[in-house]
Amino acid sequence: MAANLPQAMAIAQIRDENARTKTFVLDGRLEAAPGQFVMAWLPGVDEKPFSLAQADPVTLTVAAVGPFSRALHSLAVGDRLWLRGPLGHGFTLPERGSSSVSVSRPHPERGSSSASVSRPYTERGSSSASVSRPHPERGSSSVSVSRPHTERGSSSASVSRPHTLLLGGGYGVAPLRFLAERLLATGHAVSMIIGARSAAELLLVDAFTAMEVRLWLATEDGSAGLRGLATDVIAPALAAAPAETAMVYACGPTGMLRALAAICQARELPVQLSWEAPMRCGIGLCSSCEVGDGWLTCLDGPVFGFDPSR
Amino acid sequence: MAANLPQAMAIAQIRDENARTKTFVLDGRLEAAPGQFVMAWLPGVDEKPFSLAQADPVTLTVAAVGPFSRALHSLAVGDRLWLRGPLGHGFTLPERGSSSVSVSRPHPERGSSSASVSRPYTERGSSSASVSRPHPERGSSSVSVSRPHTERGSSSASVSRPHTLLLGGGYGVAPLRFLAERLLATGHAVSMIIGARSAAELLLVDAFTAMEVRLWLATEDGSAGLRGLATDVIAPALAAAPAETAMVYACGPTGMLRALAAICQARELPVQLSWEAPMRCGIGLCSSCEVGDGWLTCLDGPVFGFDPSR
Amino acid sequence: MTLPPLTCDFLGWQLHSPLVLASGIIGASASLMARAARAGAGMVTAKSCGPTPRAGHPNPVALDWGGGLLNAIGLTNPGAQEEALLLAETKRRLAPLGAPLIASIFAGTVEEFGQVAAIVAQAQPDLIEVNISCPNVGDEFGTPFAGSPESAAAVTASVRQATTIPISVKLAPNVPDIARIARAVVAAGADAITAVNTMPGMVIDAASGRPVLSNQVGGVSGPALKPIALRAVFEIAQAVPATPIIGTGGVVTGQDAAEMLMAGAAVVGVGSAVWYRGVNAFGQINVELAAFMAGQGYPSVAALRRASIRRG
Amino acid sequence: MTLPPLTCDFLGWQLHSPLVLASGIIGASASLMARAARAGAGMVTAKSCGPTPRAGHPNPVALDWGGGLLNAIGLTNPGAQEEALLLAETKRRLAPLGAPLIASIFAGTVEEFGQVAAIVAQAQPDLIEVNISCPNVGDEFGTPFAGSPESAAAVTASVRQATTIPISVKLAPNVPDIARIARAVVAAGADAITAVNTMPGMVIDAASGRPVLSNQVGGVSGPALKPIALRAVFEIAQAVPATPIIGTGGVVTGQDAAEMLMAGAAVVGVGSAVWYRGVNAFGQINVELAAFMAGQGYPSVAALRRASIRRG
Ligand SMILES: Cc1cc2nc3c(=O)[nH]c(=O)nc-3n(C[C@H](O)[C@H](O)[C@H](O)COP(=O)(O)OP(=O)(O)OC[C@H]3O[C@@H](n4cnc5c(N)ncnc54)[C@H](O)[C@@H]3O)c2cc1C
Ligand SMILES: Cc1cc2nc3c(=O)[nH]c(=O)nc-3n(C[C@H](O)[C@H](O)[C@H](O)COP(=O)(O)OP(=O)(O)OC[C@H]3O[C@@H](n4cnc5c(N)ncnc54)[C@H](O)[C@@H]3O)c2cc1C
Ligand SMILES: Cc1cc2nc3c(=O)[nH]c(=O)nc-3n(C[C@H](O)[C@H](O)[C@H](O)COP(=O)(O)O)c2cc1C
Ligand SMILES: Cc1cc2nc3c(=O)[nH]c(=O)nc-3n(C[C@H](O)[C@H](O)[C@H](O)COP(=O)(O)O)c2cc1C
Ligand code: FES
Ligand code: FES
Repeated sequence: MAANLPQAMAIAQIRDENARTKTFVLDGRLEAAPGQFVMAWLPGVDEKPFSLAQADPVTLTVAAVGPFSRALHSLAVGDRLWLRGPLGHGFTLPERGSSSVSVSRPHPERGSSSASVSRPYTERGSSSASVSRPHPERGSSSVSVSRPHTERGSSSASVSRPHTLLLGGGYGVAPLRFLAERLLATGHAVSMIIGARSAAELLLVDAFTAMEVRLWLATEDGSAGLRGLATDVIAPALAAAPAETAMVYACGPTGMLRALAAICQARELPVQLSWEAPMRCGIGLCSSCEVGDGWLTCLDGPVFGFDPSR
Repeated sequence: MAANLPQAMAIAQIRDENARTKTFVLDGRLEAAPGQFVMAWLPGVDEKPFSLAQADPVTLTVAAVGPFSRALHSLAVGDRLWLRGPLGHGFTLPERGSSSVSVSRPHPERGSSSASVSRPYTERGSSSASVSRPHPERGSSSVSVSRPHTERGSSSASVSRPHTLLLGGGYGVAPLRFLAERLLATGHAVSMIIGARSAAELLLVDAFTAMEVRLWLATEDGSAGLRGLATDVIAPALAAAPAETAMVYACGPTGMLRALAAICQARELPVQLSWEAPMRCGIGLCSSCEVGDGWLTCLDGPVFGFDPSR
Repeated sequence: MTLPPLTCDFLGWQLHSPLVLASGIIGASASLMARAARAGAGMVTAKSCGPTPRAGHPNPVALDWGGGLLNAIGLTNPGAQEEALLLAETKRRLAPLGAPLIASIFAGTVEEFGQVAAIVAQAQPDLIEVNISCPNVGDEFGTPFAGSPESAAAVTASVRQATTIPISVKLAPNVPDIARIARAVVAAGADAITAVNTMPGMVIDAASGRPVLSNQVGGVSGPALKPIALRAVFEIAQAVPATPIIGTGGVVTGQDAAEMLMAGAAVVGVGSAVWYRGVNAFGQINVELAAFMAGQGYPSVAALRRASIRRG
Repeated sequence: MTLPPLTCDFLGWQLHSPLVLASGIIGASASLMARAARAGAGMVTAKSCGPTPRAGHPNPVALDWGGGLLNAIGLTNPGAQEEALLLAETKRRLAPLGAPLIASIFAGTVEEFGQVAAIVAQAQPDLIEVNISCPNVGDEFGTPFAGSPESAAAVTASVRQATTIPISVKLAPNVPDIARIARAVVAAGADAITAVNTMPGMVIDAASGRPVLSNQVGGVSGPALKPIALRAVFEIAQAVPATPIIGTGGVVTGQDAAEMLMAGAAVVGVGSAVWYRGVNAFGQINVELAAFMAGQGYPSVAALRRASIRRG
C-alpha cells in the first residue's frame, strides 16, 4: 500500500503573480497528473488542499484569501512546508474511446465492480464514469469579443490536432498551465481563457503568451481583453478554434464552473471541471467534501466530467 | 515490506527418487536462488525447512526420516502444502571480484554498515563476508578412484570456462541440481560428486547423467562408483577438472560439510556450504538455528562460505 | 464459474451482502450512506453522534502512514436531535435498497448514553451501535468505557433501558482481555458486538519533530489493524458464541472478509477500504469474496461461517 | 558531513548507541548477544526466562504477514538457574564491548517474579527487565499482569524487594490507559519502563481456514506496531517524565529511532528489524540516525531528546 505521509519540501523560489497571488516552487518532485492536489501542512497552523501548478518541481500557486493562505504567503525561500499527496483524480486527456468523463451525469455507484485488486491509488473510483463522444461544434457565437491576445499558436496548428478549450479563474489558471503543457506535448491544440476581475488580477498571462496556445482574456471591468466573464468568451473561442473541440477543461470559482457546465451541456461538449470543497481528511473518509448527491470531491474528484453539485 | 505469508500450493507430481526419498513438484513458482529454502507447513502437523530443488515449478525433494517428512511422504497428488519463503541466502556464482564468500572465516558483525535502506530481503547480512580469490590447484590426489560415471561434459567444455565442483549427500543432491543448472546456464564447467551409503540410496544420478557435467559417484559399500565417502572423490575430481576450480559447493550431512570445509581450507579452495540446523521462526529471531559462535543458519545462511560451526 | 450468493442472516434480517459500512466513514450524509449501499454494502452505519454538536479537530485529521491509516476526526457530529432527522432521511433512502440502517451513538456519561439512544431511536434505525470505545470520553479516570467490564456493562444497560431497538456495543482493541468485556456487555443486554474500533496510535513527522495529527494522537485503522481485529473477533466468538459480531478492522479484499468470517464474525465492517479502493470497494470485495467461496467450495456465507475457527 | 556522536546516558551508564536489542530476539545465547553489541547495539536484552525450563510452542511460531510480524514462540527458556549461567557468560563477553546487559524475567505469580529476579540477580546483570506483558500468564482472571495498575504494581514491588539491581518494567500496548499503569509501576519502584511488548493478534490462512501459528494467537511486532508504540511511549513520557523509557516497537530505520526519541524514549529497543535487515540492522540504524541528526542539526542524542514532543 502506498504511504501518503507528509513530505517536507523547502521553498526554492517565490514569484509574485499578482497583488494577492504567489507561486511557490519547492525543492521536491511528485509523480502526478494535472488537476491532482496535495494537502499542504504547516505544522501547528493548518492543512489545506492545493492543486499542483507543476509536479516537477512541485509548484503551488496560492491566492491569499484567509488565515492559511496568508500564512503561506508569509513564508520565505528556504522555509519548509509539508505535502501529502498527490491526491484525487486529475484531468484526463481527450483520447478517443478512453475518455473517463461524460457530458451526461453519471450516478454514484451502481454496483458494477471488478474483482481484480491492484495498487490502491489507480483503482480508486475509476470504474463509475461512462464515455460519450463530443459533438461537432454548432451555432456561431453572437457575443462581441476582443481579438485573441495572442494567436501565435495558429501558425503551426494543423486542423488534425484535436482542439481543447481551457478556462481558468483565479488561482485555477495555474493548474491549467500544467495541463496545457501536457496537452501540447501530446499533440493537442489548446485555447486558453483567463478570467479575472481586472487586468491587475489576471494570472500567468506571460506564461501562456509564451506557449503555443490561443489565449483569450476576460476582465469584469474590461481593463484587459473582453469585458465580461470567462464564460462569455467561450463562444468566440470555439468559433475561432482550428477544429471541433474534443474537451473543455476548467478550474476556478464554483460559479464559473456551474455556468460552464450548463453551457457545455447545452452545446453537448464534454467537460472536465476541477471542483472545490472544504476538505479535512482528503482521503475519502470524513464526508466533509461531499458535493451534490454523494460525490466526494477528494476521492471521486476534484476533477469531474459533469457538474457534481446538481 | 515483503510479506512472507504461507502460500498454498497443490502437489502436481510425485516422483520416487529412492527407497526413502520422494520429489514433490508443486503447482506454484517462487523467485529464488539455489540454496534458498522454504518453511513447509502442514496445518495441524508441523512446519520445517526444505531446500528448493527447483523454484519454477517449486519442487522439494524429501527424505522420510521422521514424523514430518513421513507426513509429507503420505501426501498424494492434488493435496496441498503451504510454503513460507524463499528464505535465507542461497549459493552465489563464483564471479570474479563479486564473490560474497571467503575461505578464511569471517567474524559475525564488526560494526561495519551502510546507511542505505533498500528492500529488506536483499539487505540481509550481505555485508559481513569478505572476498578472497581461489588459488591454483595444487597437489595431485593419491586416492584411488573409479572413472567418472560420465564425461560427456568434457567434449564441449573449454578451459576458459570457470570450473566448479559440487558435492551432494542425501537429499542435498536435489538443490545442487538446481544450482548446477544455473552454473551451466552462466557458462561454468561443473563437476558433481554424489555420495550415498549404497547404490540404492544414490539420488538423481539419471538427472545429472543427462546434464553436461562430470559426474562422480561414491558409495560407502562400494555398490556404485568409488567405495568411500563423497569427500574421498574430491582429489581425483579436482585433478580431472578442465581448469582451476573457482568454487566448491556442497549440500548434505553436517559431517560431510565439516570434512569438506577442512579439505578446502587446506587446499585454499573457496567453498560454499549449505548448512542444516533445527529451525523454528526461520526469520532470524528465535536463535534456535544458531551454529558456532553466533551464526544464524536461517538468516546468515543456510549457505556459508566457511564452516560456521568452528 | 457461477458465484455463490452472498445473502446472509443478521439478527433476523436477510442481508444481500455481509459487508457493513463502518461508522465514521462517509456516514455523515444520507446520500453517501445510500451510495455505499448501492455500491454493495449489506448494511450501513451512520457516523457516531453525541448529545450536542461537535465540530471536531482542526486539520490534519487523517493520513495514510503506509501500514494503515491514522485519524482523529474528533467525533464531528450535528448532535442527537439533528442526527435523528438525518437518520430518518437515510432510512427512507435505504428502504428501496434493502439495507438496514445502524445508528451510532457516544456520550460522556452512562446516563447520557441512554438519553442519546432515546433521541436517535425516534428515527427508528434498525440497530443502534453503542460506541463506548471513542478515546475522547470516558469514566472518572479518563478511561474509555470500553476499558473495563463494569463501565462497558453500565453503558450497555443504560441504552438497553432507553430503547427496544436492538443494540450492538462497539469494543476497543486496547484492553487486556476483550473476552471479559464481551461477556459483560452481553450479560447487560447487548444483542450484538461490533469489534473493533481503531487502535490508539501516533504518527510523528521526524522532519518537523511533531505529531502529524493536530490532536497529536489518533486511531489506527486499515491493514495494520487486521491481525488485531481478527484476534479480538476470535476471542469474542469463543466467549459469547451466541452473539453475532460485526467484525471490523483492516478488511480491504474479499479474502480479508473471508478471514474475518472464519475468525467468528457474523458480518464484516468495512471502513478504510474506501480510501484504498474508493466507494466501489464494497462491490469489489463482494465479487472477490464470492469468487473465493466458489474456489474453496463454500456454497453460502452460512457455510463459510460454520467453518469458523474453534479454540484448539 | 561529520556525523554527531550517538553516545547517550541511561540510568547513569554512558552508552555508545541508544539502540537496545529487544528481549526475545537472538537473546538466547551469549554469542548472539555479543554479536548484536558488536553490530552496534548500546545495550542488549536477554530472552525472558521464567522459573522453570519451557520448550515453547510447536511450529509455526512466527511469520511476516506483510505489515509486520506475528509470533508465539511460547517463552522458550532454560529456567532461571540455567539462565543465570548464560547471563554471567554473556556479561563476560559484553564487558570489552562496553554494552550493559539486561536480564528479562517472567513468572506466573507475584511472588515467583521476586524469586526469579533473585536467581538471575546472581549473575549481576546491569538491569532486570520485568516482563509483565507476556500473554501466556496472568492474574486470577487470566489477564496479564500488565493489564491493571494494581497487578503491575504488585509485581514491580515484589521484584523491587528481591534485588537491588535497577529494574525496568515492560508494559503491554493492549491496555485502555497505559499512563495509569506507568504511574503505578514507577510508584512501586520501577527505575525505568520498557514500552511496548507485542500487540495481541492473529493471522488466518484463508486457504486452509486455520490460524497460521500453532498457538492460534500471537503478538504483532515490526512496522505495524510503530504508531502504537510511539503513542504508548508519548503517553508514558507525559505521565512519568522523570523515568527513562526503553521505547520499543517497529523501529527499523534511523528515522524510526529518531521518532521514538521524539516521542519521549530515552533509548530505543530494536527487535523485528533483525529480520528485515539482518543483525547488521544495529549498525545501519546507527548510521542513519547519525545522518538524520546531522541533517537536522541535532548535535547529540541528548539534544534530540530535548526536542521531544509535549502534550499540547
Ligand atoms: C481541490 C482544491 C484545490 C485547491 N487549490 C488551490 C490552489 O491551487 N490555490 C489556492 O490558492 N487555493 C486552492 N484551494 C483553496 C484552498 O484550499 C483554501 O481554501 C484557500 O487557500 C483558503 O484558505 P484560507 O484558510 O486561507 O482561507 P479561508 O478562511 O478558508 O477562506 C477565506 C475566505 O475566502 C474565500 N475563498 C476561499 N478560496 C478562495 C479563492 N480562491 N478566491 C476567493 N475567495 C476564496 C472563502 O470562501 C472564505 O470566505 C483549493 C481547494 C481545493 C478543494
Ligand atoms: C536449510 C535446511 C534445508 C533442508 N532441506 C531439506 C530437504 O531439501 N529435504 C529434506 O528431506 N530435508 C531437508 N531438511 C531437513 C528437514 O527440515 C527436516 O529436518 C527433516 O525432514 C526431518 O524432519 P522430521 O520431522 O521428519 O524428523 P525429525 O524427527 O526431525 O528427525 C528424525 C531423525 O532423523 C534425523 N535426520 C534429520 N534429517 C535427516 C536426513 N536428511 N538424513 C538422515 N537423517 C536425518 C534427525 O537427526 C533425527 O534423528 C532441511 C533442513 C534445513 C535446516
Ligand atoms: C476516519 C474515521 C472515522 C471514524 N469514526 C468513527 C466513529 O465516529 N464512530 C465509530 O464507532 N468508529 C469510527 N471509526 C472506526 C471505524 O468504524 C472502524 O471501526 C475502524 O476504522 C476499523 O475498520 P477499518 O480498518 O475497516 O477502517 C472511524 C474510523 C475512521 C478511519
Ligand atoms: C520472536 C519474538 C520473540 C519475543 N520474545 C519476547 C520475550 O521473550 N520477552 C519480551 O519481553 N518480549 C519479547 N518480544 C517482544 C520484543 O521484545 C519487542 O517488545 C517487540 O517485538 C516490539 O519490538 P519490534 O517491533 O522492534 O520487534 C518478542 C518479540 C519477537 C518478535
Ligand atoms: S475530505 Fe473528502 S471525504 Fe474527507
Ligand atoms: S530459526 Fe533461525 S533464528 Fe529462528
